[in-house]
Amino acid sequence: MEVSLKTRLGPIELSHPVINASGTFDVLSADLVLEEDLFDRFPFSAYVPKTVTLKPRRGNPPPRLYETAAGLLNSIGLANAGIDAFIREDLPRLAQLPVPVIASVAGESTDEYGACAGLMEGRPEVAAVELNVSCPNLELGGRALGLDPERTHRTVALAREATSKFLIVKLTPNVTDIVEIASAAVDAGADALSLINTVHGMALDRYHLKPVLGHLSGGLSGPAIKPVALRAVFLVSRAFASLPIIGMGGVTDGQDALEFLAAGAAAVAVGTASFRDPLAAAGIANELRKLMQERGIGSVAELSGLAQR
Amino acid sequence: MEVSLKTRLGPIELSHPVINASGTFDVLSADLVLEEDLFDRFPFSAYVPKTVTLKPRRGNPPPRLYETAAGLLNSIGLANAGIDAFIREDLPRLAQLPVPVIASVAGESTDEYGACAGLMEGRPEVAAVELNVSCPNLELGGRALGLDPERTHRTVALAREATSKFLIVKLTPNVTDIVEIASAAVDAGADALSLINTVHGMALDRYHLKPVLGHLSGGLSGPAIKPVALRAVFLVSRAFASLPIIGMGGVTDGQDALEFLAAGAAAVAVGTASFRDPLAAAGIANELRKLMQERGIGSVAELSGLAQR
Amino acid sequence: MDAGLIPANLYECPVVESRQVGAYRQVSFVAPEIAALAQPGQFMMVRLAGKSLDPLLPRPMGVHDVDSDLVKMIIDPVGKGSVALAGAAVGDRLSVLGPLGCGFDLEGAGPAVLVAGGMGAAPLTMLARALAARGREVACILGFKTRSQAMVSELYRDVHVEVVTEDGSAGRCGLACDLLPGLVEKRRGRELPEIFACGPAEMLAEVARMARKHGARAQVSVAAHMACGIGSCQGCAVSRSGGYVKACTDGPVFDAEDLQWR
Amino acid sequence: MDAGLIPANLYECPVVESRQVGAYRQVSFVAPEIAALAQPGQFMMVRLAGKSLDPLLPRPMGVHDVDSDLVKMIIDPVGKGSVALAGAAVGDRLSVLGPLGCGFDLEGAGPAVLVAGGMGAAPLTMLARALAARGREVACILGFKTRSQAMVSELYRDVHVEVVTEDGSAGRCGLACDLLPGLVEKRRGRELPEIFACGPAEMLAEVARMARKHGARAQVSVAAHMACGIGSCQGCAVSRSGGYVKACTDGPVFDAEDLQWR
Ligand SMILES: Cc1cc2nc3c(=O)[nH]c(=O)nc-3n(C[C@H](O)[C@H](O)[C@H](O)COP(=O)(O)OP(=O)(O)OC[C@H]3O[C@@H](n4cnc5c(N)ncnc54)[C@H](O)[C@@H]3O)c2cc1C
Ligand SMILES: Cc1cc2nc3c(=O)[nH]c(=O)nc-3n(C[C@H](O)[C@H](O)[C@H](O)COP(=O)(O)OP(=O)(O)OC[C@H]3O[C@@H](n4cnc5c(N)ncnc54)[C@H](O)[C@@H]3O)c2cc1C
Ligand SMILES: Cc1cc2nc3c(=O)[nH]c(=O)nc-3n(C[C@H](O)[C@H](O)[C@H](O)COP(=O)(O)O)c2cc1C
Ligand SMILES: Cc1cc2nc3c(=O)[nH]c(=O)nc-3n(C[C@H](O)[C@H](O)[C@H](O)COP(=O)(O)O)c2cc1C
Ligand code: FES
Ligand code: FES
Repeated sequence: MEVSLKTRLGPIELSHPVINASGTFDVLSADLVLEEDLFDRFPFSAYVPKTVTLKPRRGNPPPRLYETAAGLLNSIGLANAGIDAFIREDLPRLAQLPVPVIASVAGESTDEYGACAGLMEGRPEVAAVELNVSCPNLELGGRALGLDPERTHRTVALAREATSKFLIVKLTPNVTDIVEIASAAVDAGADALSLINTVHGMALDRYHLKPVLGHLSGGLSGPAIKPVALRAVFLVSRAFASLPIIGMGGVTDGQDALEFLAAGAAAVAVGTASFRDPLAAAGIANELRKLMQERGIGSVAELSGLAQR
Repeated sequence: MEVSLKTRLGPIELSHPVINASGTFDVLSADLVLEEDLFDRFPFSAYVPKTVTLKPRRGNPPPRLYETAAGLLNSIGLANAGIDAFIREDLPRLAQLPVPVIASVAGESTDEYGACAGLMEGRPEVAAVELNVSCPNLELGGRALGLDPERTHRTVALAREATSKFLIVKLTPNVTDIVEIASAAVDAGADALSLINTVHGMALDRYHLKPVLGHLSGGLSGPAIKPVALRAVFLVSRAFASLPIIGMGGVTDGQDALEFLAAGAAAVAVGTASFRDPLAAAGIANELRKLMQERGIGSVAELSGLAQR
Repeated sequence: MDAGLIPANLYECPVVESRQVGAYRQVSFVAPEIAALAQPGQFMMVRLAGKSLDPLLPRPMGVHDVDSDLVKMIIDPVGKGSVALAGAAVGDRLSVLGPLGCGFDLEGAGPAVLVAGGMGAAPLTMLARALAARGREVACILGFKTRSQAMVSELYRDVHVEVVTEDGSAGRCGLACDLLPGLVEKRRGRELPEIFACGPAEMLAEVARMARKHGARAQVSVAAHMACGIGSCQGCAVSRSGGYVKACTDGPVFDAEDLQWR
Repeated sequence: MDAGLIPANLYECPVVESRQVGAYRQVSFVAPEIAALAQPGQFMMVRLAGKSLDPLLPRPMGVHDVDSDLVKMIIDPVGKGSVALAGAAVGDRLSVLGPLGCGFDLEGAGPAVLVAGGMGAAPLTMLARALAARGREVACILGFKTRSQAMVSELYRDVHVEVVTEDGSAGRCGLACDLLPGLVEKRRGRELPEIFACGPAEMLAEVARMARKHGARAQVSVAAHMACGIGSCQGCAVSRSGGYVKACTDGPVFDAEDLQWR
């Protein structure tokens, strides 16, 4: 049986549904290290660079990583060289990729989100903008903007004004009601949602019994959070039937991708699994095709939202 | 080195810090099945029966369980025979246990919480009452009362009026700010907190790609959620230094118990791990003693909150 | 707290044999106490011993057979837990709690018809032998999807079995239940047979329907997702009129007429 | 998307030997490409091949030695990842990405002093040999907590090593750095030795301090928690004045004077 893996995020056509999760695959670095011409053979159907902010950020003090049961805690703290360096140094090289580039931006204030989105406006290399409103340690008191429906609305509205690009908003699961936050983002003009960013968590050093991360607490990713992510995708996609959703959180094999799509996603993103195997995404897309074949599902459109029907 | 495992929850003295998590160990059933006289040799230092409600509840349709990566999703739905049956049939037998009994109660409305707590008042067999304000599928729209600070306050205040017993309130992690909810519970008169109940999650049947649980979504427990639980214990114990906390969420071995105590708990509860080995708690307490010995920590008081200092 | 508190019926058991039986895996391990006690239809909670959290929980596995000190189970590797157990190699150790649950009631007198679907054939071997030992006439119908599954029927050594496959690749073509009316009809006017069944939910529902129609008693072993196996978690709910019962302690074998069938 | 897209430097490698060396475990596996390319101080990202999610991620492991097609690593089983790797049995397969990172710069000329603490001794064996092969005078100081760790010094076959233990149970009693000033002082007026170090953070800080004091160059291999090993995650941050660098791609070997020491 012929299976088409093609999918779309609004106007953006993707050759298959597997993209990367922001902050987990640095193609410019990986291309130097992996003995594989990544620009020729790219495993993801779109590329999302690490989130950039208006000003450069050093990021949080180490240790920044700790493995937990089937999960990974991180507290990178949006370390990045700033949006100017991104535009000047990275974008020209990323434009050579054979897939669309989705720029991920964040601000240390609501205004900065608008400014960052605006700076992407004139860039033909950028196919879409992803607003990361879900990273902790930004703004006052270290609370992500995306924890609050009003602030989410304000932030997304500002970015919406600043850009005509396809606008994706990436939400945090660390809220009482993710559908309420999703609703605020959609009301304010989001074209699509990415679900989910990491889950708040903490680990102690087994010897010293102090928080192991330099930043004390961090974000949990990987298979451990897959049930949380699947639920978010399912609930939000049920509430906003025609909204494109990029599902992520623990996608590790083709079966996971299949399930996220069935829950209502139009595409899935692979994060932590790329640390097990940097090109895991290629295998995931292949397995997905096989599983769709076995089940007689001919297209992503047919699959997407199956769990809802 | 001599290590004392003794700890206390307010006026209740415990011979060691390992109790069971409500709904995960049914001593009356286990005593029949396990070839071990549980009433003589009881692995937990206190016994928390499954949550009971004013009226009997059938619980949710099966399937009610699904294993995820290092976690377990359940949607039991507070199946129980009702508080009258509990008082009449179970309590007299539980009174024979060699440890204090902590009755876990929930209501389908705020008032019912008060009523349930009141029904425990005259019972000398009951050492403390745990208010489970964190189970989904109760009250209007299936939202747990404990998702909202005002409703938490109202519920706890009603129960506080109804009983002079040591009052423990069990919180859900599925909120934007658990310290805010904890604060509401403490303000309303909680003597102690249990942290955490399960994390919202969902799984799809791998073949049919429909939600696998009869109730669609459920609660995630086990090692997968340990980072979420540790963070909750750490944050709440930092905010309320002298408040006794029962820490739970993925406690599987002595090291886990050590970490929860260091994060600020006065006792830990074992849930999902009892499904790997029904008397796992005994091993956990032994391992805890050994680890404290190795580190030269003489008492639980010395250990509790170490991560904060 | 007590130093070495482990339930007397929780054992760490070395695997001594693992072999493929068509589509299934037969794993044998040393468990003298379970071998001595296990009754047809009882089960065990089994996982690989050790600290690995993947898989996290034990899985319920029927006792397929016992042979002096050995206990045998037959595994259909369909998901994470069963694949892990099927991969247990000789020398690996299993953590086994059991025997658990209520097995089949053997007290009846007349002829017995055993109906199994797929993996359901595993736990019925012991039953067939136990019924025959009590002098009861035993007929077995084993239904499978295909030939590779049907190879498990070879394990019914001394018992005559009728094999049915959905694709006709072994035995007759069809479903196990297709043969049931014939066997019951055959005895019209004589003593009604008692039916014993284990298999997928749809098959059990059909067995229950047929038994009711003919006025025969049917004992069915139901499958349920289980976490604890000892009545602690309430996870293994099975519908009975008016509420749920627990498959692990009230079952897994039930009188078909006591359950609620859709 | 491409059918068989796997990085050319990701290998599945069968384990051919696993043996205890005192407190540590030495594991050897077949990886001809890594054996051919690995430079002293480089590392690999290693996990047990397969789908198990416990542990979830590979761990960075230094290349201890190569022997024709074989690569050897020495593992200190301290936590989940290292215990799992130390448990790899002959025949098990490892997923190995490497060689990775910037190893030691061997281009210097004068004498070399190698200082290792604990597990830090593992990656320096190759370095000692490589420096000697370049005709440089090599002195090694290996510091350990205790005798069982110190047994790893036997793996420095052709190289003379000075062993120090904290409890005096093998070699001299003390810390590795205690011997460093003597070795540097000894050469007062002659060519200053270049220092190469690998070990715990406190030891490296002390090495950096001494090198600065004596005006000697020190190359240090730093430890950091790593998820990707290829510069993707920013998890392996190491403090340098003005910001952080990545241990995995900018290191793990750094000039001590380029880093920020507390
Ligand atoms: C009393 C009792 C006795 C049992 N005895 C045996 C036995 O002797 N041998 C044996 O192999 N199993 C037996 N089982 C079933 C076994 O316990 C597991 O449930 C089964 O192996 C699946 O678990 P898993 O971990 O492999 O799959 P999981 O990863 O837990 O996934 C199981 C889930 O996948 C789905 N699924 C899996 N396979 C299929 C399928 N073929 N068709 C449709 N959906 C499917 C189901 O929805 C199920 O929820 C018994 C169960 C019970 C309750
Ligand atoms: C470039 C590089 C090369 C390396 N080479 C080797 C090598 O050749 N051999 C080797 O064994 N390891 C090596 N390591 C370390 C290794 O990668 C792991 O970090 C180490 O094995 C611990 O991981 P784990 O999974 O066992 O422990 P985890 O479960 O990840 O726990 C590790 C955590 O436990 C704490 N911890 C563990 N042990 C101790 C201890 N003894 N004292 C204090 N705290 C402790 C630490 O806080 C650490 O965060 C190297 C690391 C790097 C960066
Ligand atoms: C090391 C690390 C760094 C991350 N950095 C970012 C980031 O910069 N921006 C962002 O939106 N999400 C970031 N994330 C979150 C991921 O994009 C993703 O939402 C999350 O990890 C869940 O997916 P996974 O389970 O597949 O990893 C990061 C995650 C990890 C593990
Ligand atoms: C099967 C099951 C049933 C549960 N029932 C209850 C309950 O009745 N009342 C309650 O307060 N918590 C209940 N819980 C939550 C546990 O008490 C505990 O808070 C949670 O499982 C986290 O601990 P664990 O990771 O050790 O399991 C239940 C959990 C499980 C897995
Ligand atoms: S499996 Fe836990 S009650 Fe039956
Ligand atoms: S380990 Fe990921 S960037 Fe260094």
